[in-house]
Amino acid sequence: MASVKYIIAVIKPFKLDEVREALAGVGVAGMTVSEVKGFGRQKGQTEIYRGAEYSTNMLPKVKIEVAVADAIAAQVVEAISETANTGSIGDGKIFVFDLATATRIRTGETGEDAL
Amino acid sequence: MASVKYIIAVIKPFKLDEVREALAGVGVAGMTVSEVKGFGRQKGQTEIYRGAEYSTNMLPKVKIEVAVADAIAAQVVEAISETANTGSIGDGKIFVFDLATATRIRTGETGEDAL
Amino acid sequence: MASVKYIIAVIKPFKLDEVREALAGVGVAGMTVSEVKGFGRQKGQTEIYRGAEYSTNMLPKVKIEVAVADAIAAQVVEAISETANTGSIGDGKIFVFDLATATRIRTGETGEDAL
Amino acid sequence: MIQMRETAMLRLLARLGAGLSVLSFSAAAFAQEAATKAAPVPNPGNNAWMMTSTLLVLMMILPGLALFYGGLTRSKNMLSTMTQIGAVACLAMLIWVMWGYTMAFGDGGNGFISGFGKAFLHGVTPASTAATFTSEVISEYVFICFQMTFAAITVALVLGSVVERMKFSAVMVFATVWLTIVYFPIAHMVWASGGFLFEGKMFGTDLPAALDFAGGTVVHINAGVSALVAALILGKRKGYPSEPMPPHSLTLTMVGAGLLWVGWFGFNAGSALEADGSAGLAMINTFVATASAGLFWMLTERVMGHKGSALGFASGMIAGLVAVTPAAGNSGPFGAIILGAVASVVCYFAVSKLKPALGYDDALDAFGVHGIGGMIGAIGTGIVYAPIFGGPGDGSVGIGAQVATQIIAVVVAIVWAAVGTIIATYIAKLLTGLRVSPEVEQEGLDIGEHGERAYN
Amino acid sequence: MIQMRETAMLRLLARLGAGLSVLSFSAAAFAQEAATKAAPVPNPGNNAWMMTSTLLVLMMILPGLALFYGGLTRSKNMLSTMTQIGAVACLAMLIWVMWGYTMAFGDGGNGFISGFGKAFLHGVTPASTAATFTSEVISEYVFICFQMTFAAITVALVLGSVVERMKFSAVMVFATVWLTIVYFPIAHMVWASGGFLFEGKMFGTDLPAALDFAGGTVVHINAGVSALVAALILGKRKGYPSEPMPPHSLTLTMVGAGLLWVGWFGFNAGSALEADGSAGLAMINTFVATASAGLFWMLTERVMGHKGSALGFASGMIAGLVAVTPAAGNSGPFGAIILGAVASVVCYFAVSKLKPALGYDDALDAFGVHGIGGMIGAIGTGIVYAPIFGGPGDGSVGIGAQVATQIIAVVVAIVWAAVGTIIATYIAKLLTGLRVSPEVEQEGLDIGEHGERAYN
Amino acid sequence: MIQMRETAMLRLLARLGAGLSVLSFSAAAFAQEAATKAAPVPNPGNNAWMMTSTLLVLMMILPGLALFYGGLTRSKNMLSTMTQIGAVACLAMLIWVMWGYTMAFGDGGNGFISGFGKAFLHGVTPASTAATFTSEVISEYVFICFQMTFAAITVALVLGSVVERMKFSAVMVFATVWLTIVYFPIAHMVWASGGFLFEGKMFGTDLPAALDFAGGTVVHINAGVSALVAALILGKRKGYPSEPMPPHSLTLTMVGAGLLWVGWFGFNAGSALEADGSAGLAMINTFVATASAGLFWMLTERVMGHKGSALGFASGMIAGLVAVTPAAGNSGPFGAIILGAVASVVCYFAVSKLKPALGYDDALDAFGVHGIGGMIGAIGTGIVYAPIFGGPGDGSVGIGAQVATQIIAVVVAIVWAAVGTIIATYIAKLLTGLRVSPEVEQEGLDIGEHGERAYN
Ligand SMILES: Nc1ncnc2c1ncn2[C@@H]1O[C@H](COP(=O)(O)OP(=O)(O)O)[C@@H](O)[C@H]1O
Ligand SMILES: Nc1ncnc2c1ncn2[C@@H]1O[C@H](COP(=O)(O)OP(=O)(O)O)[C@@H](O)[C@H]1O
Ligand SMILES: Nc1ncnc2c1ncn2[C@@H]1O[C@H](COP(=O)(O)OP(=O)(O)O)[C@@H](O)[C@H]1O
Repeated sequence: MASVKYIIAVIKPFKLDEVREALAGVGVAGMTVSEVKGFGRQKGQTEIYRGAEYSTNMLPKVKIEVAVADAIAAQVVEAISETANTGSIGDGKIFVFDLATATRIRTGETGEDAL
Repeated sequence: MASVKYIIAVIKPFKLDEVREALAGVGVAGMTVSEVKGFGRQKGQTEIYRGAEYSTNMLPKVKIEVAVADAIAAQVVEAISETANTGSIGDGKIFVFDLATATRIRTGETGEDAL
Repeated sequence: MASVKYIIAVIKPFKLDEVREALAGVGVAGMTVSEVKGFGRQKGQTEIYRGAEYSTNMLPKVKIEVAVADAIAAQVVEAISETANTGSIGDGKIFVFDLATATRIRTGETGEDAL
Repeated sequence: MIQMRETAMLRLLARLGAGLSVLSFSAAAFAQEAATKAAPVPNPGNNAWMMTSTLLVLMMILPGLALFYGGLTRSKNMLSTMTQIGAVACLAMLIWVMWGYTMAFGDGGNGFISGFGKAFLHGVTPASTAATFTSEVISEYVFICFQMTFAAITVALVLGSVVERMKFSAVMVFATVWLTIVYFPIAHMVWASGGFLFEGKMFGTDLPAALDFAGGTVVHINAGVSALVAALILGKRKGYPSEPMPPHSLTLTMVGAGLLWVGWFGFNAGSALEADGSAGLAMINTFVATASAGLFWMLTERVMGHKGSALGFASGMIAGLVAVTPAAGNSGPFGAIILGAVASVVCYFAVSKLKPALGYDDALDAFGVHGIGGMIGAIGTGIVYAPIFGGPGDGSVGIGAQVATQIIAVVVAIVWAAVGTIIATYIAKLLTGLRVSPEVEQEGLDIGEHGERAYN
Repeated sequence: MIQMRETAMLRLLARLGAGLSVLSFSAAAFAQEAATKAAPVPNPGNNAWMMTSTLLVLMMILPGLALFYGGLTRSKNMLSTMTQIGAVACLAMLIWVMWGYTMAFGDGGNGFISGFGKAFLHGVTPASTAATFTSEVISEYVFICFQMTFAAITVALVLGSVVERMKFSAVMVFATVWLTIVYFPIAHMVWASGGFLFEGKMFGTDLPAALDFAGGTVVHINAGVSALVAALILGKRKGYPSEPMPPHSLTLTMVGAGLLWVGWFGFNAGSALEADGSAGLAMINTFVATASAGLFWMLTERVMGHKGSALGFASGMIAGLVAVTPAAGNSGPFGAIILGAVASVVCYFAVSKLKPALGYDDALDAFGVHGIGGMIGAIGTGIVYAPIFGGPGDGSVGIGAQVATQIIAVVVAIVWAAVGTIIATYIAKLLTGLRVSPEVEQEGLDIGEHGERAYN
Repeated sequence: MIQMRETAMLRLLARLGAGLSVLSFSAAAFAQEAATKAAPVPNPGNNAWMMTSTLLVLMMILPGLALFYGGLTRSKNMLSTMTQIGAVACLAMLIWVMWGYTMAFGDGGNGFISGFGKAFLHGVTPASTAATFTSEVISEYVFICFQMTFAAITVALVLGSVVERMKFSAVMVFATVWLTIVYFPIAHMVWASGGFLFEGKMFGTDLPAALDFAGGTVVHINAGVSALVAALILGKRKGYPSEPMPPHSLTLTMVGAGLLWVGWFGFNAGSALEADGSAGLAMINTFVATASAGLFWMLTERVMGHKGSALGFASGMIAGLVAVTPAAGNSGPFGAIILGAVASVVCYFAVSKLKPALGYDDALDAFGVHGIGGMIGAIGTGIVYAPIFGGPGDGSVGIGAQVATQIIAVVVAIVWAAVGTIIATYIAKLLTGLRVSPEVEQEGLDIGEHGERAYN
């Protein structure tokens, strides 16, 4: 079976739709998304409640997880970088993993066919 | 130390309890669960608010993360596939990773003993 | 490019701030955090609603994801184990993965420079 | 002279603790009077209080009950629960002005309904008035509105047992039939002059009239029993009881409980039909019975080895409110405190022991709290009413006789409600299928039936 | 003698269905009377009802409208929406006691404002009274409060179209100008004696006075049209309409809708200024028109091939409430039911078809529901008022003539509101920049403008 | 003749601005009258308004205060906060009818309590009445209910400083003792005839009586100071102030603030005990003082270089409501506006500067807002009452003298509340341990003390 890569990308929430379209563009059938809090160089807004000041560096981000065929992994990373890029701090990261196996629960298909 | 696999499964929310029992059945001590939104072949319900129609393909899913000994990894995947399978589109995926190391914070144990 | 490790740690929620400081201490620039539910040896409180008793073993946990340079991976695991450790059941786990590539969306930098 | 006779009789009825106005009667009286003197004018103070009371009851429905019930459901069914409650209430209001009011409080009729002379509010004008329990009157439109809200909330209460699985369309059909064959007749029997239980002397006995100040029987026993029967016909929710179904927001349930308490004074103190001392008595009873019941539920939880819970507190409050409803103007404050405590303890066991034991799925405990609490209240009223228990009764009626009457009223209500509900539910089933598909139940009725999510 | 003449005239005005008190007039009358007899004393019942009504309207604003509107916004703008509503309401109250009340209901003045004789409530004491539509009076302070809440909610309603992007500071400036040049004059024109539309005979015709029982024109058409104009000047929200912007909590919207309904009785039944039969009529109409409208919106959704929705139900309720506002005391219950149904169906198309077609971003449909619904109500009132439709009119005025008047009132309100809003909005733009930065809009106004998050 | 003397004296008391009824006195009067004439009958309008006011205050507690406070806590303590508030309120109601009412407003007694003659409401019937400030009366049951809600909300307010760490059982013990030794005596001193501060001439001076229209001293200073003392004894929340503890739902806090505002009119306008012009004055003051205070807090935030916040707006509203409470019927509208603004600014600094500086953990700022705001209001009332500031005073009492009295009342309240709270808190500590375990505090009191979660 052809091997598969697993890509985790952390992006700015409002970029999600764009990224999804971009991925569809490079033929990615599906993905899994979750809301996360991100901590990094980007500084958050300060909140004040009755004088108690919280300048959290934890910012709302969206985490995308997508498994893709080796063949298109590079393209996918490319596509995400381009669409999620605003040029300002906090755009996020893309991490790529090697996947041992991928399985589609419904059919039991594995590898690329599972995606 | 014997090596360990890390399994990520995305399933339909209402299947969680069944899957958990199945895993307990094959001797999995614990797991980590999170609510995610899934995007794939399965189409979501359309929502309409005062005529504004949103047919989101983002569906509520549950993500299970479980680290298991190599030895039983196959069984675990098997168990999940069987119990999470409804035969209808959207049942989800199972992804298996090789793990470099696993550590139990409380004891510092590593590898299988950490699970 | 120097290779990178990806660390997933599941800890008790109230330990998050401490852990974050500890990581900053070993020079970790950023991380991604999400709220998860954990299932394991630790038993949850029972809830009762009008006589219906639910003793969920699903406990609120926090999942930290952090990519770090190979060089400091061990230190990071160390730092997390120490700060997140309360000695009581449920302290959580640390999982370490090898990363194929890491990319900073804003700059396109890869590897260590992406972190 | 005529006026005097009327007043005297009204006083009598009042003393009998009769729940509500004797509109048809007074309307008749007007006729006679017309010749002799000008129609009486409502005191603005009484009209003001009755309008306020009417709005308090509306607030009990939306947002009150919608929040109390909605918070107890799973978030995927929140909007369905709120919308079903709101929509049946609206439907009830429309039906009320068409054929409900005349069936319950129209002129003429028999012991079970009062005819159709006032269908579509025939003959009612801003100048029309309804008699109270003294020689005072209030605007008939106000009385109609006040009673309208009672019909609306009662049918909404029934839904507590069937939410999370009953079709919206089925709810609408059910409500239409149920109001017509169950609610209007029972309201007439208990509250309208000529009513079977209002007049007393049931079945040729010389038992006194039933005491139901604000609707323990008409509203709560009626709704509770109907809820149980409907739930039995409808069947359990998928996954009940194995799968956990914790309330999605006890915060909202607590808010709802608070609003229900506030609104309930419209129910209870409003049922005096005047802003007088009797309303004041009903008010203080509605305070202390509820306070006592809320605390006693938590206490019972402690005694049973659990933690005192927020939901327990809220449930107790409602149980106390239900129990004090028939007793509001028919008890002293300390009788009310006892009544609330007893109802609270009994309802605790009903919902947390009896229900699991029998295994029916009364989703939000409409029967366990309103049905059971209503029965405790109805029968208890026969006791606390007595002067020796600090009640306002004059002792002319023995406790035994009064309790006998109360029991008869309870039984009549149970039987009538059960039979009527069976009919209404099966008609709904025939026309709509009654229950949503398993997929919809799985996904939630919000998205499945209404195409929306409560939270985004 | 004087008294009689006054009463007679007041009755006349009342019959003309004139919306509200004729304070200046009666104040004048007092002067005359002073010599001859002691000032009249308010009946506590009427004062009580008017105070209750005043509070009901306050409840409509905060929490009512804040929840209804807030639930429809995205969570990142929840606090901004609630705070803008609360703050403009507060501002309106302060302005009202300074120069608003005197401009709308002071003594003297012309057809468009009534002068500044009562600026800073000059001369008002706890003993001062305001006339009602009969020979009764209520405390002037109570009347001032009652009217104050109308001004406050009207300006808050306007915000419905501009939330999620308009600066807080801009809102405050806008409100100050808008109340002064739009609301106070229109309120005077329609409701105060001497008012252009209140007196009838507009433009030298001999048309009757405009019927606006509780503010269909003054409040809803006015707010709705202003909202549309302001939204057009302000521009669309970033991402509208491509990006999905589902309501963040329909639960809260439903709660808000419920509170709006309850509070609206203060609006409608309170506008009778007394706890009398006319208030009773306004009350029953406010029940049935709303019930009918709520159900008809869901029905329309079904007919259009969609699911009946919770938001549809809530939207219908509001549409019905808006439409019945001018008709509250000017219609029979069944006229009100029809009116509610018609308004509901028309508003459905306005928000779900017209708005997308024209492409403006009336974020929460302030125009689609209040503007359109208000027009249906204003014109429809001219019809349902007629006795042949069960209305309280005495038939002395032809339907045609009355409808003509209503249309004139609508047109005048539209033009006046549009022009005034353009002025107010551009002044706000000049002083504050009007709109938040794209970053703030992106991040949400809660954090960007208030430094807080609604949920943590 | 007797009647005349009574009325005259009552007028006098009223003019002195004395906060509340002189029940015992009038009760005494009845005795005398009994012989000569029939007992007076309440005007339904006044009864209606007082019942409405009573419910408004209940709404302030549940859901009002429960939401305002609950929204400010962390979600893990939401139910605990709401339940503690609800349960102490219920407890207070039961205690009130047992020994509270008689201690505060019974007949006889001395300057500090009025004896136990009315323990368990001995002798009260639906026909009993309580005198107002004129020759009118209201039903005694209604007066009892009205005052009952004051006791209930005051003890609930105290909890604002101790939530998120105090045991439920400790709260119940504390409330029982605190009401008995702190609230009832202070209420008697300030509001009941014979009361130490109600009669004036404290310490042999010939100072006037204290002005406290609706409870600035009895409710707010009392609750605020007690809250501070209790918080100091209890200690800080784990992690305070290092760990961030943002409000879990400012949405709910805003809703609570809105309901508190609406309900507060029951407090303030209700304290007129009649639906008269004085109630109207109290009403308008409660509108404008609050409006002014809400906006001024935001303004202060701006001036201090921050963003105007939603929580600031809500906090300002409450500060204004607190400050206008003693002044409601004792000030002109513009005096009230000033008072609200001043209180708002001072409270801003109290909560955002003073508290951090001193480092105590008054979790929800019960002291910072109610304590400080109450003092500003109490002393300020002595000023705005004067006719030269547009107040209703007749100028017979010098500002200096009145302010002196106000200060004495404040000091007495502070000392009494502090001492009583120390006693009550230590008794609670003795019997229950006072504070939850660190684990429970960590996990949250909802699950730890009540076995539930607010949100699932
Ligand atoms: N070392 C890391 N491991 C995992 N996630 C990270 C790491 N560093 C940053 N992130 C994620 O990427 C987001 C953006 O990073 P940040 O340093 O703020 O800006 P940039 O991506 O432009 O460098 C953070 O909010 C966090 O979610
Ligand atoms: N390429 C992918 N990478 C990561 N997750 C995916 C991917 N494709 C699908 N998923 C997840 O699996 C879920 C089910 O996939 P879907 O295509 O809808 O049905 P099926 O699993 O039957 O093929 C999706 O909702 C998504 O959460
Ligand atoms: N096999 C596993 N795979 C993934 N996560 C796990 C696994 N076992 C436990 N966890 C996570 O670690 C948390 C703590 O584990 P638990 O067994 O309760 O205590 P301890 O970490 O002390 O052994 C769990 O709540 C769960 O989130």
